[in-house]
Amino acid sequence: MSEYTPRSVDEIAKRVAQDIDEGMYVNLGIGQPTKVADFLPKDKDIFLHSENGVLGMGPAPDEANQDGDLINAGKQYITLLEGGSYFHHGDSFAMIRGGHIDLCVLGAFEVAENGDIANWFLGRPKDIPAVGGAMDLAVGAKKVYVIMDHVSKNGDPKIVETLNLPITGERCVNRIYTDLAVIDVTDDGLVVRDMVDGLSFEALQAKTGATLRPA
Amino acid sequence: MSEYTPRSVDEIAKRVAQDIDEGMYVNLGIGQPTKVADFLPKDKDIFLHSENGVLGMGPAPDEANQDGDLINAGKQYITLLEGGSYFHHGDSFAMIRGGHIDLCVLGAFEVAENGDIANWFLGRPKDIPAVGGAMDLAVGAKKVYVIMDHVSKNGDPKIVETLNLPITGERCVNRIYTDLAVIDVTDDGLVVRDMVDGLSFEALQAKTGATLRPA
Amino acid sequence: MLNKVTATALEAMRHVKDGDTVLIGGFGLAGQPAELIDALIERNAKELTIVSNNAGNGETGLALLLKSGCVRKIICSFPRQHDSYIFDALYRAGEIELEVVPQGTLAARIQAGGSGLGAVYTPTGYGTLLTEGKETRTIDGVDYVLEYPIKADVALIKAYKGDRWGNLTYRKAARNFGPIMAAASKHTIAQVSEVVSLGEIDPEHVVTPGIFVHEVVCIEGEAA
Amino acid sequence: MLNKVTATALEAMRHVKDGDTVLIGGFGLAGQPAELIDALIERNAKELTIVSNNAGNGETGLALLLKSGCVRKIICSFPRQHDSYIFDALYRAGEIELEVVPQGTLAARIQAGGSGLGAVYTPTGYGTLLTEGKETRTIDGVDYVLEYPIKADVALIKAYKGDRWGNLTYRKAARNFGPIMAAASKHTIAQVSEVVSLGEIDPEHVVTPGIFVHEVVCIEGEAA
Repeated sequence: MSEYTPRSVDEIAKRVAQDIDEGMYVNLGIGQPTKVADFLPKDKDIFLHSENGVLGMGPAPDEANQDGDLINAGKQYITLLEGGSYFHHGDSFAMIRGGHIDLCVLGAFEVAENGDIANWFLGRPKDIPAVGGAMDLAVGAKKVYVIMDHVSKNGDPKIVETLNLPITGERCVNRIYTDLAVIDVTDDGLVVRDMVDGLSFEALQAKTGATLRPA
Repeated sequence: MSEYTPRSVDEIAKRVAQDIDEGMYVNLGIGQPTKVADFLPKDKDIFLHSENGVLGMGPAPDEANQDGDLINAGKQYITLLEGGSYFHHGDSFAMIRGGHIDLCVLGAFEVAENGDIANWFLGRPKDIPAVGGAMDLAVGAKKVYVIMDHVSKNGDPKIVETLNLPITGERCVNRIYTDLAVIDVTDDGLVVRDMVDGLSFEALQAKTGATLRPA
Repeated sequence: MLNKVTATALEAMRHVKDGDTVLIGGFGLAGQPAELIDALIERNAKELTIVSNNAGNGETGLALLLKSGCVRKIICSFPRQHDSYIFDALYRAGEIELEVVPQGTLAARIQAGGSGLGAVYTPTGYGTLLTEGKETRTIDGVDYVLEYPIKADVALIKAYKGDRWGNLTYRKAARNFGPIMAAASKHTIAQVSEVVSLGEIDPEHVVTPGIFVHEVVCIEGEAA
Repeated sequence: MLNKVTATALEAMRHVKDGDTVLIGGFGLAGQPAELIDALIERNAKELTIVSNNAGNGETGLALLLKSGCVRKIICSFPRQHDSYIFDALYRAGEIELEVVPQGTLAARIQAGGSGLGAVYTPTGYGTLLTEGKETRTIDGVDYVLEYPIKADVALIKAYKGDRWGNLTYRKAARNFGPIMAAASKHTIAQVSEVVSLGEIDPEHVVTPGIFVHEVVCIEGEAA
């Protein structure tokens, strides 16, 4: 088995950022997806949307400029770019549900080979359900990209034939970015677009719970 | 038969205005109902709504201050009071359909004894159907008052047992102001609240196509 | 740098195709995007379905569009006005199809289209000629009609100020259908009286965020 | 002269009754009407159903309201936060009922309530645990869930400026649920940082027209 280095959190975020074009309206989910913002090209107009009524999010403010009324969906302090706007939750989810968001980047617990995603609830007896905007983003955005580790901490595949965990949205994921590979969800199944150097297709398949195809 | 003088258009409008309290949100329909605005007490805050996205309509402007962007639902030039506001058609009809308009005053071709109203379409072969906001106002306003002549130009009653003309809204009229009387539509039928001087109840009943009751 | 400002109204029409559904803003003449409509006439796409509150006045704007023969069908709440003689003649001659929709239902259907709802139950028009044959349901003792979304290929609206990201403000009652039509269309073209720098419109005062707008055309000398 | 300005937050609570449904604005702490919530706790009405995006943070505002024992049920999209320990404990002890609603469905249901729609078909949540048992329908090839309106007895929201007719503006992302909750309630109470003269809010910049607002309470020293 050959040597390879998994992509770091930053490297994955950078890899996603490469696939975002000028003029796109993008919602970055809470957690790891938020990091994608740090790697977007500064010379291109890319519009970041936040569920809580903000379009045109800028970088995090320094401490002196934090404003409790200006936060993102993850409740982190943000800034607004010139040309940004505020609106209410009805309008914000009209943007999402109405198909106006070009791309949403989400974290996930599991993705199935047909694009089903589970990212809202582990469903263990002690867990309290909480969904936020996850289900709206999954069904509403024109494209859904997922960032997640290729396997769980126990080594179990997170890309599976059918979901084991409660579903967030049916057949909505278009692409999966893991620490090992970038995989498209297509009508012909899961297609590997790229892999980390030194990893063989067979080794990647072995860590994946559904059948992969080379590009 | 005793002598009586039918109420003039202005007298009817003034009579309606007497029944409008401070703080009410009111939509005045196109035509005769618009006249009610002229008789509202100047010292009370009464809010006039127009379907095309205006709340807080003021009196008509003089010719020098007419503005093509500031019209009412009848496409007449209007003004806006201090404290008024503009909004889009979605919000404007949310106000209507959502029950936020306290009172709507409409013209009508016919009103039935159960409160059904016909005011949008005569339905003759040559007529072109056009409804505007009439159906929304009829079902949405908390109260619907109607202003109309007591009988048609042919002398036919316009207050009837059941409508002859295409319906606008079911069981929505609360009160009818005619040139002869003010009549409430109640669960116990049509109740005459007042009549012009010199007109007998029997004479009013003779001009009415449904059974009246004294107050 | 993204710039949604398009030089001419005609250029903005390049995406309009035969058979398109086109939303046109305005209530009477207020908010009617007259110059965009002129350009649409020049574009000469055929078999259009037009959605607008009225069916045109006199011999301008929407009325001229109908006269041009480009329109197969119009969906509106109030076609008949004192000076809607062009529409009236076409309708009586059977040369245009008409769908009359209560004004609030027109708004609700456009909003449903823009916000991704599959259908809505509205009380308006229940039991009337305009909802004959439509599905109904009684919910909590109130009778409702099931109404389906209106989505369009193109929207033509008239705003007041716009910037290169497509943010818009409106002027007085000319706002009317503009914001909801912008959201319900695949391609929204806004004519404005003034193009302003990014940030000049206060983010609190943006009425239509740029996400709903694809092209901004400045019509000179049109300011209030 | 109509004046919707009420002197104190507690006075504004006089209409709240046992068993009421109360909409409470805010997303996390932004836009949460903390002083109105404090007054609601003091009012001590019982068996309330609360509709709010979250279920409270730390030991303030909404969290304190839950702790007060006045709340029978909460409808929200995201109850679990890092500092939502008061809710978490009540929920695990079975002392509060929870209805989790996807955030956009929460908004859509509140909007349906405010705009008089009987129900709406939304694609969100189709096929998930959160819509189990709900009516569904396929429209134009897309699967939708039928969702019913949320209407309330009282709404408590936080705005920025308000006038005596109840017109409101908001501040940045604190706008969130305020405007749609104001419209969905029989009695809307807004706390503002400043009461301004009639006309001081430009009619183009009014976000919530006074028709949706019944009482305005000025909270001193709260400006940004």
